[in-house]
Amino acid sequence: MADQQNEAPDATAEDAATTEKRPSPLSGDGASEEPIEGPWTHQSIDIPEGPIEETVSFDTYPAGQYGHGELGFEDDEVLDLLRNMLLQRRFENRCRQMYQQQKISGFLHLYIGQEAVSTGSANAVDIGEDSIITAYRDHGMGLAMGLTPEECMAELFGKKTGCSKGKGGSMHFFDREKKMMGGHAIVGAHLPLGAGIAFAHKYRGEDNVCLCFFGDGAMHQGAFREACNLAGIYELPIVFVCENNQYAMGTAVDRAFSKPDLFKHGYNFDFPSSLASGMDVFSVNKAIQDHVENYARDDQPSFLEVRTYRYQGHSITDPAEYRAENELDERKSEDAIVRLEKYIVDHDIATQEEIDGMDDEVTQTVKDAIDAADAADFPDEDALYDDIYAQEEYPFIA
Amino acid sequence: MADQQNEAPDATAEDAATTEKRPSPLSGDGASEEPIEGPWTHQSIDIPEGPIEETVSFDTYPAGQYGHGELGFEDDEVLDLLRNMLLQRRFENRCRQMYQQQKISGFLHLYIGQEAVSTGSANAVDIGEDSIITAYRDHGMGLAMGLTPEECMAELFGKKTGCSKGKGGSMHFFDREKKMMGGHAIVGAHLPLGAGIAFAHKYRGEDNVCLCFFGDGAMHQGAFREACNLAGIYELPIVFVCENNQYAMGTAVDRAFSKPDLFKHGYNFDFPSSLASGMDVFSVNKAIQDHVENYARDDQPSFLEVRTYRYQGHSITDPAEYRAENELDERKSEDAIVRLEKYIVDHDIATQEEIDGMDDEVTQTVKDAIDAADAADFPDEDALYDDIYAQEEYPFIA
Amino acid sequence: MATLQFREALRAAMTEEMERDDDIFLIGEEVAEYDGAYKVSKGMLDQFGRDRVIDSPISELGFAGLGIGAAMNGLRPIVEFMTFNFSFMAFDQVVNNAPNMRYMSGGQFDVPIVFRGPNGAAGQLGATHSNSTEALYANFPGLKVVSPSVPDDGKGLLKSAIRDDDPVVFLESELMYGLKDEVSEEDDYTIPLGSARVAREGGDVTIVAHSKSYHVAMDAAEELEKDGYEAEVIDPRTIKPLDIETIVESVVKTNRCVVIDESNPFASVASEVTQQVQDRAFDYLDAPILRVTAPDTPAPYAPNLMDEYMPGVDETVEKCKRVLYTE
Amino acid sequence: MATLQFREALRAAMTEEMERDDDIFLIGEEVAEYDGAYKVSKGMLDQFGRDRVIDSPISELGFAGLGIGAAMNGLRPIVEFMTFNFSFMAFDQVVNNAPNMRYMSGGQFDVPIVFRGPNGAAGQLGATHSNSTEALYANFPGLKVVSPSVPDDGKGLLKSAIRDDDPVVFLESELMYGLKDEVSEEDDYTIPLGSARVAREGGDVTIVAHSKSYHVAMDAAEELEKDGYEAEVIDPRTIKPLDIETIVESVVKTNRCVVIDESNPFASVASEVTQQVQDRAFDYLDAPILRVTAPDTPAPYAPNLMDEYMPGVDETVEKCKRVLYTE
Ligand SMILES: Cc1ncc(C[n+]2csc(CCOP(=O)(O)OP(=O)(O)O)c2C)c(N)n1
Ligand SMILES: Cc1ncc(C[n+]2csc(CCOP(=O)(O)OP(=O)(O)O)c2C)c(N)n1
Ligand SMILES: [Mg+2]
Ligand SMILES: [Mg+2]
Repeated sequence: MADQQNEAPDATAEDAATTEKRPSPLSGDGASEEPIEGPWTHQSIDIPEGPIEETVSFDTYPAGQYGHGELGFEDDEVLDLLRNMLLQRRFENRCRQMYQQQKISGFLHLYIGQEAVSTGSANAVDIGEDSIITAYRDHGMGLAMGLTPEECMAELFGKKTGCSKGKGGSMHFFDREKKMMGGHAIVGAHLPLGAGIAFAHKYRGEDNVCLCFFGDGAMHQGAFREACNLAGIYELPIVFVCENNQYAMGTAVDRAFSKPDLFKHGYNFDFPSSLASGMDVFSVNKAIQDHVENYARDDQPSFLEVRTYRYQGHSITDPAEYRAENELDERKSEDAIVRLEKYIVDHDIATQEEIDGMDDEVTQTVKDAIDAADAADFPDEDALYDDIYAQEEYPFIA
Repeated sequence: MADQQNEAPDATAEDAATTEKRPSPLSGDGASEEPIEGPWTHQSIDIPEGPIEETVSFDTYPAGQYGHGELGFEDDEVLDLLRNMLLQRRFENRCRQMYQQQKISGFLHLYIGQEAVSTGSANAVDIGEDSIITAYRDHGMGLAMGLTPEECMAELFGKKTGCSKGKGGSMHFFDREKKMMGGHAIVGAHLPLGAGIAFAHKYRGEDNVCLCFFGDGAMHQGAFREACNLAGIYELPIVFVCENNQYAMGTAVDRAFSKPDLFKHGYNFDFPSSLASGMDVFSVNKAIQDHVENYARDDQPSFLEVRTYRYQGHSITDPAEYRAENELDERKSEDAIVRLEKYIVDHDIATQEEIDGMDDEVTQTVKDAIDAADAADFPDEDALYDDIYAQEEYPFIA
Repeated sequence: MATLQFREALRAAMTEEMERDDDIFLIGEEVAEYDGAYKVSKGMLDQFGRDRVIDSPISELGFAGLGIGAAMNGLRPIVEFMTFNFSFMAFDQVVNNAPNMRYMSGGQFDVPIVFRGPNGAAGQLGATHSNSTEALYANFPGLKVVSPSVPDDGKGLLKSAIRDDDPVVFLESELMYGLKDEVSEEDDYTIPLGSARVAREGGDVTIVAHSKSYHVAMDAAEELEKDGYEAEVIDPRTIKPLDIETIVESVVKTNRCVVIDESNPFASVASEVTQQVQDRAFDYLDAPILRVTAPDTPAPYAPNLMDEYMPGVDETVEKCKRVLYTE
Repeated sequence: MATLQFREALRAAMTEEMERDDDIFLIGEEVAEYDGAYKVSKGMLDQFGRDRVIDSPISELGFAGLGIGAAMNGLRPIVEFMTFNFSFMAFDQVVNNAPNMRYMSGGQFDVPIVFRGPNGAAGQLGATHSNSTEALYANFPGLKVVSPSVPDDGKGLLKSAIRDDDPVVFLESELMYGLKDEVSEEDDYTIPLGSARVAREGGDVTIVAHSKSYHVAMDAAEELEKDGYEAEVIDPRTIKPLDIETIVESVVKTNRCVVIDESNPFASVASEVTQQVQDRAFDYLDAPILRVTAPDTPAPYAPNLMDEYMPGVDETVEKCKRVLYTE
C-alpha cells in the first residue's frame, strides 16, 4: 500500500484502538543511540465505537507501460536483458532433453515462462553486493545473476565443476561471491533466511538489500508470516517477492488461499505492497527498483506480487493436466521474450535478424555448456565426506 | 470486517487483479454435491493500472454499551455471570497461595483480570455441544465452562481426582464431555487443533462451532496463518479469538508486531473481524454471539480481538517489572467484576449485600475445593504407565 | 493373491477402510485432484468425493494439526505428507501434540490419526529431501511407527494403523511405490502392529532390516548363501512397538547380528536394536552387532556420491562376514 | 577459580565472546529487556545495547531461520530457545537448513550459529514441556551437539561453540542454572568440542552420563563406593562429535558399562553409546551395557509420578550392581 489512512471517526486520541509499533531496536550501525526504556504497552483497552474503517491502496505495474529509457537502460543493455532471457529459455529447453537422456536426475523444475522476473529483478540491484535468495526453481535466477551456463549445467550433471560442486543439484544453486544465497528446496523455509541475510546487511551498516523470492505456494507456510513480521519489527532491508505463477504443483491459487489476492497480504505487516506483471521485464524491473530504492534501502521491508506463468509442468514428470483448455496457449501469447523482442524491433534497438543471431549465439553457448559439463569429472568419491564441517577430515564421520 | 469493497476504478471485468476464492470442498453433510471440476486458476495475469484501493471495516464492541436484556440474559443469569467471574478470581487468588505453600508446582499462569472473556464467551455458546480450545492460561475458561472447582484444584495439586487425573497440571485442563478441548502449553500449536475440531463438527454435518482462544503472543507463530487459511478455504465453523492482554511474557504488543492492530489481522484471510472490550462481560458476550451466530454457524470463520489485561505476572515467578508506572492501577480501575457488580446494583438485580454474600459463598466453595484436593490421593504409581496408548498394559513400555 | 504395486496395496488399504468407516478422511498436498504426488491416492477423489479426499495448501504444520484436532473430536484422519522431509515443518504437531494428548488429559482423548508418506532417500534429491525419520519419531512415547518393506505388509499394516486409536507414523518409500508383489485378497486383511516378520530362515547370522533395506538384506543373504552361510532375515515392519522378542530369538540361534538401516547412524533404529539385543542376548553373542547405515553425512546430489551413500549389498555381506569371522 | 552459578558461567562465555567479536549477537524470546526467561542473559542488553541483544517475538521458526541467514551472510548469531521444547517449531530450520547449507553449496557457506537453551525435564511441567532433544539433533550430520554438566564446562564449551564455524546445538538445563561451582578464570578459557571428561576414576564399572545425569552418576558412584565398588564416571560433554575413544578406553579397563540418559530410551544417546562401545570393545565386555533412562512414557505432572519418571541414583546403583553381577 503506497498509502494508508486510519479513519475511525468516533475515536478520540485517548480511546484510539490503533497502535503504532515501536521503532526497531536495530540501528544498523553497531550501536543504538536511543535510551532503553520500559517495554510497556502503548495500546489502549478502551474500545471506540465502530466501525473502524481504513482505506488501503496498492500500486500496480502493468505490462507495456514502461520504456527502457526511464528505467535507466542503454540500448545495448536492453539487448543484454533479452540475451539473458533467451539464455534461460534455451538452457532450460536443453535441460529437459538432458533429463530424458538421464544426464540430469532428481527433481528438475523448469522456469520457462518466468524469465522476465529473474532478469528484471537481477538488473535492478547490485549483484555481488545486494543479496538474492530464491526457491528450488532457481536456474533462471542463477543465470540472471551471472552464474555461467557451464557451472549451472555441470551442477545439474552432478559434476565437481558445478556451482555447488555437484553436491546440490537443480534445487540448490549457490554462488557466494555473487551473493546468490540459494536455491532452497523446502517450501517457505528460506523466507526466514532472507530476513537473516537482510539483517546482516543492516547489522553491518551496509546499504545493501536482500531480494527474497518465493512461489505462491510458499505463502501458505507459517514461515511467511514469521519472516515478514520479523522483517517488520527489525525494519530490515528486504523485498519479499512472490512469483505467483498461479500454481503450486497442481493447486491453483484460488483453491488454496482464503484470500487469493496475494498482493494484499503485505497488509498484516503494514508493508508497502504492490502488484506487477511478470510478463514484461520492464514492469518487473520498475517494480523492483521502486521497492528497493523507496523502501528497502531505507530499511523498510515491503511486499511485491509478480504475476507470471510457468509453461512447463511443475517438475519434469508432471503432465500438468490441471490446466484449463487453452490456458497455456493464452498465456504463451503474452510471452515476455516475444514482448521484449517486439519492443526492441519497434524501438529500432536491433533488427529481427540481429535478434535471431543473438539467439543462435545463446544456443551455441548452451551447447558449449553441455559439452563442458559432459567433459567434467564427477566429484571424487571422498567428496562425500567433505564440506560437512569447517574442519576437514573429521575422524568421526567416515 | 463487517463489510469490504473492492474499488479498482481503472480495472475492467477482464483485467481485474482480484480473484474470488473457490468454494470450499467440504459440504459438511458427508457428501459434496457439486461436480468435480478442474483446478485451473481463475486469476488474471493482466495487471490493471493502479492504485488498487480497498476500504476495510471492523466492527467494535466497546465496554458499557450492552445491557443484559438485549443479550438474552434473565436477571438471575446475570448473577450467575458474576458468580462465575468471582469464582475464577477467588480460585486463582488461592492458587497463588497454594503455589507458595508448594501444593502446586510447575508453571502457574493466572488469569486474574481477564475473567470477563471466559465468562462472556462460555455463555454465548452451547457447552457440551460447541467446542472450546484455549492456551495454557486455562483455569478461568475451565471454570467458565463448568468444570468444578474441586477437579480444577485437584489437577493443580496433581491428584487423581483432577480434571486430567493429575497428569496435565495447570496448563493442561481437559474435559471431553464439556468439549473443553484443553489447555495447551505450546504457544500457537493449538490453533490448527481448533481448526480440526471445527472441521469435525462440519464433517459430521453438525451445527456446532469451535471457539479458539489464544494470546496476542500466539499470533506471532506461523501456526496462526496456517490455521486461519485452512479455516478459510474449508469454510470451517470457528471463531478465532485473540485475548490480547497486551503482553506475551514481558513483551508488549507494540514491540513485537509489525502491525500491532491485531483486530486487522483477519484481513489476510478475508475474515469478518472485529474488536471488543474484554473489560465488560456483556461486550464480550455480544461479540461472541455475533461471531458465532452470524458467521461460525454459517461455516464462515472469523476473527475477534478482545482487549483485556492480566493483573498478575506472566507466571507466578514473574515480578512484571515491564509495566509502566501506574499502568496496573489504571487497568484495575476498569475491572470487569467491579463493572458488573455496579451494573447489577444499578439495575436493581441485587443489592451490594447480596453480592457480598455471593462472594462469601464463592470463597467457601474455593475453600472446599482446596480441602477436597488436599484430601484426594495422588495417582497410583503405575498411572505413570497408563493412558499412553489405547491398549492397556503395553508390554514394551514398562 | 493379487499382484499389486506397493502404491496400489496402500491405496487398497485406505479405500477398504474408508468404505467401512465414514469417519475416515484423507488430507494432504495434492492428494485429491492431482491423484497424489506419487499417485498413491489415485482415483480416491472420484470414489469418495471432496468431503473425504481433501487437498491441502502447503501447510504441513496446519493440516497435521487440523488432523489431530479432528481426531480429538471423533474423526479418523489419514494425513499424507508428500514426503516425510516436510513433516519437519509439522514436527511439533506430530511429536508434541498427537502422542501427548491422551496422556495429558488423563486418558480422555483418543487420537486415531495416521501420518503417512514416503520416507528416506529417493535418489538424487539432495540433503534436504533425503531424511530418514524413523528413529526421530520412534523416540517419542505415544507414537507408533510402521515401516513396511513389501506391498502385502503395506496393506495389512496400513489397515491396522488406520484402525488404531493412537497416532501412527506410517513410513513408505518413494522408490518402492512401483514395486510389484503378491498381496493377500483375504477379506479384511490386517497385520497387527508390533510383529516382526522372519522373511528368511538361517542359522548363521541374523540380519535385521526394514523398508528398502530389507531388500538389501535379502540380496545379501543370497550372496552369503553362495559362500555357504545362511542368514536369517528379520523385517521388524513396525519400528515401535518393536518386536524385540522375535529378533532376540533369532540372535539366540545365530549368535550374530547385523542391522541395516539406511538412516544416518547416530541414535538410529540400528542403535536401538543393538542396545536391546545386546541387553537381552548378551550371553549368546559371539561378535559385536554391526550396522550398515548411510554415512554420517548429508545426502549428496552427484550420482556417484549418492551410490556410495546408500547402504548396499556388498557392505552388508562384508559386515556379515566380519561377525562370522571369515574375513 | 571463581565460584559461579551455571547461568553466570554461560553469561560469562557469551559476554567475553561478544566483547571479542562484534559479529556475534544474541537473539531470542525475552533475552533483552526481560534479562532472559531464566536470567542467563541478565545485564547483557545494558552492556551490548539493542543492536546486539535482541528480543524476538514468539516465532521460533522465524528467528532460528533469521539466525541461519545472518550466519550465511557473515554474522555469528547465538539463538536462544527459551526451552528446547520450542525448538520443535523450528525443527526444519535447525536440522535441514543449518547443517546442510555448507554441504549443499559445495562448501561455500560457513554457518557459525549456536542454538542454545535449556533441554530436558525441569520439574512438573507436563508432557509438552519436558522433551530431551540430544538424540534427535545428534542424528543429523552437520550439527554438533553439546550438553555440559558443570559450570566450568559450560563456560569453556560455550566459548568454543560460539567460535565454531558450524552450527552447534548447545543444551543447558533449567534445573542446573542455579548450580554453583568453580569456574576457571583463565584468560580465554575454552574446552574443545568433542572431548569427554573423566570425572571420577575407578576400575569396576564405567558410568557414562551427561548433563543432569552426570550428577546422578556421581552420587551413584559414592553409593557404590560404600559397597566397595569403584565406578569410573565419564561425562561426554559433547554428544556430537562423541569422544568414543575415552569411553572405550574406560570400558576396556572396567569391562562394564552403564549409561545414564534422562531422555526417553528409544534411539537415544544411550542407545548410540551402547552401539559404539559394544562394537569397539566387544571382547572386553563382561556384561551387557545397561541404560538408565526416563521410561518410555510422556512426562506426567503429579509430583509422585514425576519423581518416578526421572532416572535416579537407586536405579543407577542397581544397574551397576547388575553388570557387576552382585545382585
Ligand atoms: C515444506 C514443503 N512441502 C512440500 C514440498 C513439495 N513441493 C515442492 S514444490 C511445491 C509447490 C510449490 O509451489 P510454489 O511455491 O507456487 O512454487 P512454484 O513451483 O510455482 O515455482 C511443493 C508442494 C516441499 N518441497 N516443501
Ligand atoms: C512455542 C512456544 N514458545 C515459547 C513458549 C514460552 N511461553 C509460554 S507463554 C509465553 C507468552 C505467551 O503470550 P500470549 O500468547 O500473549 O499469552 P498470555 O501469556 O498473555 O496469556 C511464552 C513465550 C511456549 N510455551 N511455546
Ligand atoms: Mg507457484
Ligand atoms: Mg498476552
